[in-house]
Amino acid sequence: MNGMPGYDWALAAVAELEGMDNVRILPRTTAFGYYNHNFLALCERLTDHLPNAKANGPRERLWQLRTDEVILATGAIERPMVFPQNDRPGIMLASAARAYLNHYGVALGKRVGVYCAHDSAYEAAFDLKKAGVDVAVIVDSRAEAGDGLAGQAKALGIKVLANNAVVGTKGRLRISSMKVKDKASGKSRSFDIDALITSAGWTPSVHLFSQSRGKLVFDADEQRFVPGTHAQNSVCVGACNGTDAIHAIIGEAAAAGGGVADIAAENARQWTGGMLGEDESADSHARAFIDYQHDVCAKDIRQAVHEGMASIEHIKRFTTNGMASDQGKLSNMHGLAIAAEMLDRPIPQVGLTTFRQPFTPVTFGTLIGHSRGPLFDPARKTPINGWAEERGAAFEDVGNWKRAWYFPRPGETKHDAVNRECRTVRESAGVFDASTLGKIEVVGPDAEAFMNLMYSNAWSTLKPGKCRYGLMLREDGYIYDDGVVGRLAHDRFHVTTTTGGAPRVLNLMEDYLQTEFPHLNVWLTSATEQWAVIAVQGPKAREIIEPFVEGVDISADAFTHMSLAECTVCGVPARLFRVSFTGELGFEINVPADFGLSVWKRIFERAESFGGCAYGTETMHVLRAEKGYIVVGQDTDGTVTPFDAGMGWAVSKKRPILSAFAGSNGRIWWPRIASSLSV
Amino acid sequence: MRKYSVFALAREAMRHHSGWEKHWTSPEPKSEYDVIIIGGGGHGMGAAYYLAKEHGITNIAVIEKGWIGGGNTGRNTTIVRSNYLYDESMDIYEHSLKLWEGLALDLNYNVMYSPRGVMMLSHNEHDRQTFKRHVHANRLYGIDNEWLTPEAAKEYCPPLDIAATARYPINGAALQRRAGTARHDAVVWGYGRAASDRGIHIIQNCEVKGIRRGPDGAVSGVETSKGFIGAKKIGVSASGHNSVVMAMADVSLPLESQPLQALVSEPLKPIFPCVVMSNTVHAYISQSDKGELVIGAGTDQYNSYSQTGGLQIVTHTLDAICELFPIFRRVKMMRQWGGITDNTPDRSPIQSITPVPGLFVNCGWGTGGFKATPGSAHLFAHLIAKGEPHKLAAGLTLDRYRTGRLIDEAAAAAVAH
Amino acid sequence: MLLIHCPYCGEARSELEFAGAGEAHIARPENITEVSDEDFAQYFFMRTNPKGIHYERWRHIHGCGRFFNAVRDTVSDRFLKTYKTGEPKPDRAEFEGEGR
Amino acid sequence: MVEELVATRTTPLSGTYGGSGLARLVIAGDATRLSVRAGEEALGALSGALDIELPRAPLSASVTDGGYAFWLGPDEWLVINEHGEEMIPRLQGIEAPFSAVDVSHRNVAVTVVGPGAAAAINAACPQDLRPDRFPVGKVVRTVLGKAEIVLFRKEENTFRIECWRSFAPYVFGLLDQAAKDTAY
Repeated sequence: MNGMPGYDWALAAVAELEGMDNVRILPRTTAFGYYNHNFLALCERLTDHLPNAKANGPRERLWQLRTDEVILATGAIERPMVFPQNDRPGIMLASAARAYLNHYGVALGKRVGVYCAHDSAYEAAFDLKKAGVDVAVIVDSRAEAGDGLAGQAKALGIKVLANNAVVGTKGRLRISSMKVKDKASGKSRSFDIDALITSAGWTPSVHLFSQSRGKLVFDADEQRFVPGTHAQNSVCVGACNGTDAIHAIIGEAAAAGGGVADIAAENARQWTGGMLGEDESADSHARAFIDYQHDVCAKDIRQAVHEGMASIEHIKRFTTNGMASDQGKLSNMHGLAIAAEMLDRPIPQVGLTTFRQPFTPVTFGTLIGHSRGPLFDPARKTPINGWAEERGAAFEDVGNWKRAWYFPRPGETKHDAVNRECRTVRESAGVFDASTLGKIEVVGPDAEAFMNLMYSNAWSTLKPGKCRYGLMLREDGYIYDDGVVGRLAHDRFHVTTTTGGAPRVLNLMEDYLQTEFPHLNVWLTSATEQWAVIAVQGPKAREIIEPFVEGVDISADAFTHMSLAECTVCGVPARLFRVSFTGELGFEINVPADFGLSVWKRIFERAESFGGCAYGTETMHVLRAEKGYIVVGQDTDGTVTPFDAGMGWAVSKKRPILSAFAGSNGRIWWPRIASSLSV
Repeated sequence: MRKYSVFALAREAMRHHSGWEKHWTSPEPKSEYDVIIIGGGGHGMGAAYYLAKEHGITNIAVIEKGWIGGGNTGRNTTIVRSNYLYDESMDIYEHSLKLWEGLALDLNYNVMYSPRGVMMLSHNEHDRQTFKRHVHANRLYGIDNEWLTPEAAKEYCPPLDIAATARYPINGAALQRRAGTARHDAVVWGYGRAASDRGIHIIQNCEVKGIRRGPDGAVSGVETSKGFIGAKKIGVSASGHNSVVMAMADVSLPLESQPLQALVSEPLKPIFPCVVMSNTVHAYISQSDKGELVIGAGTDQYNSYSQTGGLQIVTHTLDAICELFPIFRRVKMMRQWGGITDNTPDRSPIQSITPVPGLFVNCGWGTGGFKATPGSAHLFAHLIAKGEPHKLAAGLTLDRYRTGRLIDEAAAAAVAH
Repeated sequence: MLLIHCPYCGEARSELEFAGAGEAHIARPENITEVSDEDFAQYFFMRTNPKGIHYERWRHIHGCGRFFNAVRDTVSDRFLKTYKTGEPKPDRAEFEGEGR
Repeated sequence: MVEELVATRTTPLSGTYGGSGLARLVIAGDATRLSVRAGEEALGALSGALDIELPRAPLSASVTDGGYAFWLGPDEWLVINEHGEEMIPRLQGIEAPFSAVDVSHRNVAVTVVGPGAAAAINAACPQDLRPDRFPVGKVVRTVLGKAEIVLFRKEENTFRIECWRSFAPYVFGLLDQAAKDTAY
């Protein structure tokens, strides 16, 4: 190449590319997946190849790459010859022998046999011979090798047997001899060897192209599938494209790079040959392996066809050919050819099994990256969570949230603790962290109209400074979510949702607002995490919070059940709700989240002085169940109407009912959004 | 057809297996059949078989666009179970599980049904309550299902990490011991062989291009890539393409076809004795007889007929698998693939007459159709033969989207199953 | 993983930022409380689910938050067009022969 | 009210630092934040009252001394005041409809600084952070792993990341790991 040996030229090219600031080369990196819209997945091996002592860092890195264009230059993979007893140790691909020799300085045997149907094996034989290895014979199943090879072999003193086939091997721990049959005369003879290298030709690596959903076409002359129509913005160059001649490859590469070739190549040989399947001279009952990992032999493919399997997918699944960890890179074309011959159909009509990701196996570790332990999934904690941890609370997972479940005292079982917490709330008071409840601020001149459309209750009668239980249904009338809604001002609602429902409720509201009711002047903001929510429940609740509250009279008469006020608590701005999810006198104090812990501590201390305690979600569930309050998602499951749940009262009577089907289970449909209401 | 037996095996071993017969024949289509089944998957092949076996109808063609078993039957993760919550679901899945138990004998074909147990992990209070509700509902209905402590779960499945420090610790599990796996290809081949033996025509590589209707509106046959084929009854069971086929008869369905992905690892020595599903972290896993870990991923969020999906769906699933089983972090993914699932709004299937006389549909199995294969096939055959649903499938009709009698197993089901 | 052009942000973003929102251009009945059960089922449950050109909705939920419409081929998964909510449904003739 | 009853403030992750020499992580200080939602007709008045221009162009930001106004959507802005000045009271009397919600405590900000900052963020974020595609001054709402974030490029190698407070340990932890990995 440009007067240099190919390898040297390639090294120089790499060095030049490395010097460019818009080029990044990732060595030890395999592109294993080509997905939609030019999205590629690569596995970079960072430390996996290093000795243990040096390998502290990440072993692999997953690259997820989106590109405008992809150039695929994925090469080709050599196929072994298929012949009886071809699985003996010491038998390997010609290209493997060459790599051992030229890259690692390892000769794979002292006396090596060659069996091929392709010129590339000759090159391996020549390299071995030049390195001093005895090459016993080149057995070529073809009548003739490529240009000049026979002469070159002769010059090196290598015997060539054209139109011959290997029909058997011997050896206990490794190959010791092979039996070679002259296909013309039928005579056979034996050669003593300690290694055998084979090449049946090269299969273009079209895996990534195929994963990109490009359409393959069958090149009948060369008996191979090559890229046809591209489905994405990609280009194939070189052997993967079925391009064999070096000058053509240079031209393709230059065109793919948007340039003109200025690379001169000399002395490059164009390889010819290749075969698929088994040589016809072999014994059809012998074990000629095509899939070495799954021990699938040529005769197994024939057996599958014999038993009625006519599609290559059926044959694959019946024999497991190509289902091992190489995913058929060596065996698929052989299997296909044998099946096609048996079926007497052209190869493309028998089909090709689908190429799937990954190109080579990839560790789960590569794919998951940092996602483990605390980074597996965010563990969401409230501002008060740390306090509960210090107090030895047991926690439960609710969605991504960690919630205090109950607060056991020394020696208490769960039931003891919950019983005590329940009794304490009923008799004096309990303090509960309700910060996880979803909160959505609905603001704008049309807020009321919007709320009327989204909830089954009527909101026009709700005055600022009051709150109300709200029930949200799907359009088919099944319960979707619920929560207390407070009206802060004519144009401002503080909506609460279930802990798990917050994102989907906000999404549903946005959906209607943006697409069905875009004329409404109203906006939604998630305020879930802006507020820490401290619920104080029980007969002593008012006495407990009273000293902390300023700016509102919370006496029983002034601040009645379902009242709401903006005030200060512990000197910080607060939204105070008088609500109860326990059936007891109750308040929910919303303070900006950073103040949550501090306010909680002060309220808790005072609650304790009244005999109160902190309680968790288990107690909350007992208390609310005793009073018959439902939890959406626990007591409902997607096919429960308000009437099923005994909550017809939460459905505004002013709206017409869509239709009522009283099935055996009494389900009734009811429209959530009554468009007859003017907006 | 010759019976498979140990004697047949011994005989064939002596003569290079030359005496085995073809599994099924590949006849040219006739001009007219009594029944045409569109879709040569497990449900369609099975329906043809039961029509012949139980209803005496043998003049049947099963028309398959590609190769039989090549759709979702050949792409799923082979889980079989019946621990559903609602009566309608328990009816059909338990009916199916009972058929699985005798299927190999019935078909004289080893479908490799393996009742190795399906364990559904509970990670929090909500799971525990939900699964216990399932356990009680199942047992009241006569279906086996039991609650295990974390220690008992680990004893049943030793690779499980039950450390309390896990991000999602395991607080118990529901185990259905009769549940397990079966070999997907074998099921469709077994039905194919038995159906072919009864004279049913299996017509592969034949694409349905239209459904022809007579002046009375009833079906009269199908236009195909191999010409017109007549029939007075047509059963559509073309999972992944049901909307497309039914649109040919102007029948709209409440379906959305979405990619569902799965993957297998490289083969390992036997390490994983059962099926484990986790609703909360979105993962399910078993080990195939070849040793691969078979892992089901989730559904992509968009409609697609491409049988591919995004890498993020797979990585999300592997996150969960490695969280549950840290020992698998260095295991390698060998192959990932996708199928097309037809999903209904209530995530329960549809088996129904349609507004078109003579046209029947079996669809909407979403991510869970494989386990239903024999049961669905059996009841679909009944529907086609009698023109009305079997009582075990009476709740699965299309009518429920008009009456509101939805069967929402979403809360009950593990993610994708 | 899809690459989706958000008509509000004016650039293409990863699917990770988006939430699919089902079929587009399904008109919600004006008189939803009065439509027949059949019409309600048709509106609420039935979907065209085509193999080929699909009109669908997406929300750039982890981006600008907007719902918008798209035309996508469900065989190739290629987006043929994305456009803002409220803009007219593009004629399918616009996409014949494209990206299939 | 007696002094000891006045609540004190505890901010998530305050005092935490991390990352690596290539990408340092710093928790930004307290700030006041407003989520502003409004139509075109209110923008002039709002910009005036807030003393910072609400940018009209998608994905753009206005920056003042200690102030940011991030475009998040066609009718949505995140306005930040690092001096902690109250903003809501300034909005009295604006006629055109709008929504302003105080989200000062909802968000936590992490600053990522250093030549490896973009690489660290890209470990879990699908944005194209090459300078020509994501220049200084660009802001997006996007994802970082399994969390939603707002990502602003303040300088070539300085990013401000806003997330909801309960996601902060996850976001910080992920960035910390990624920052350490950039050395490999």
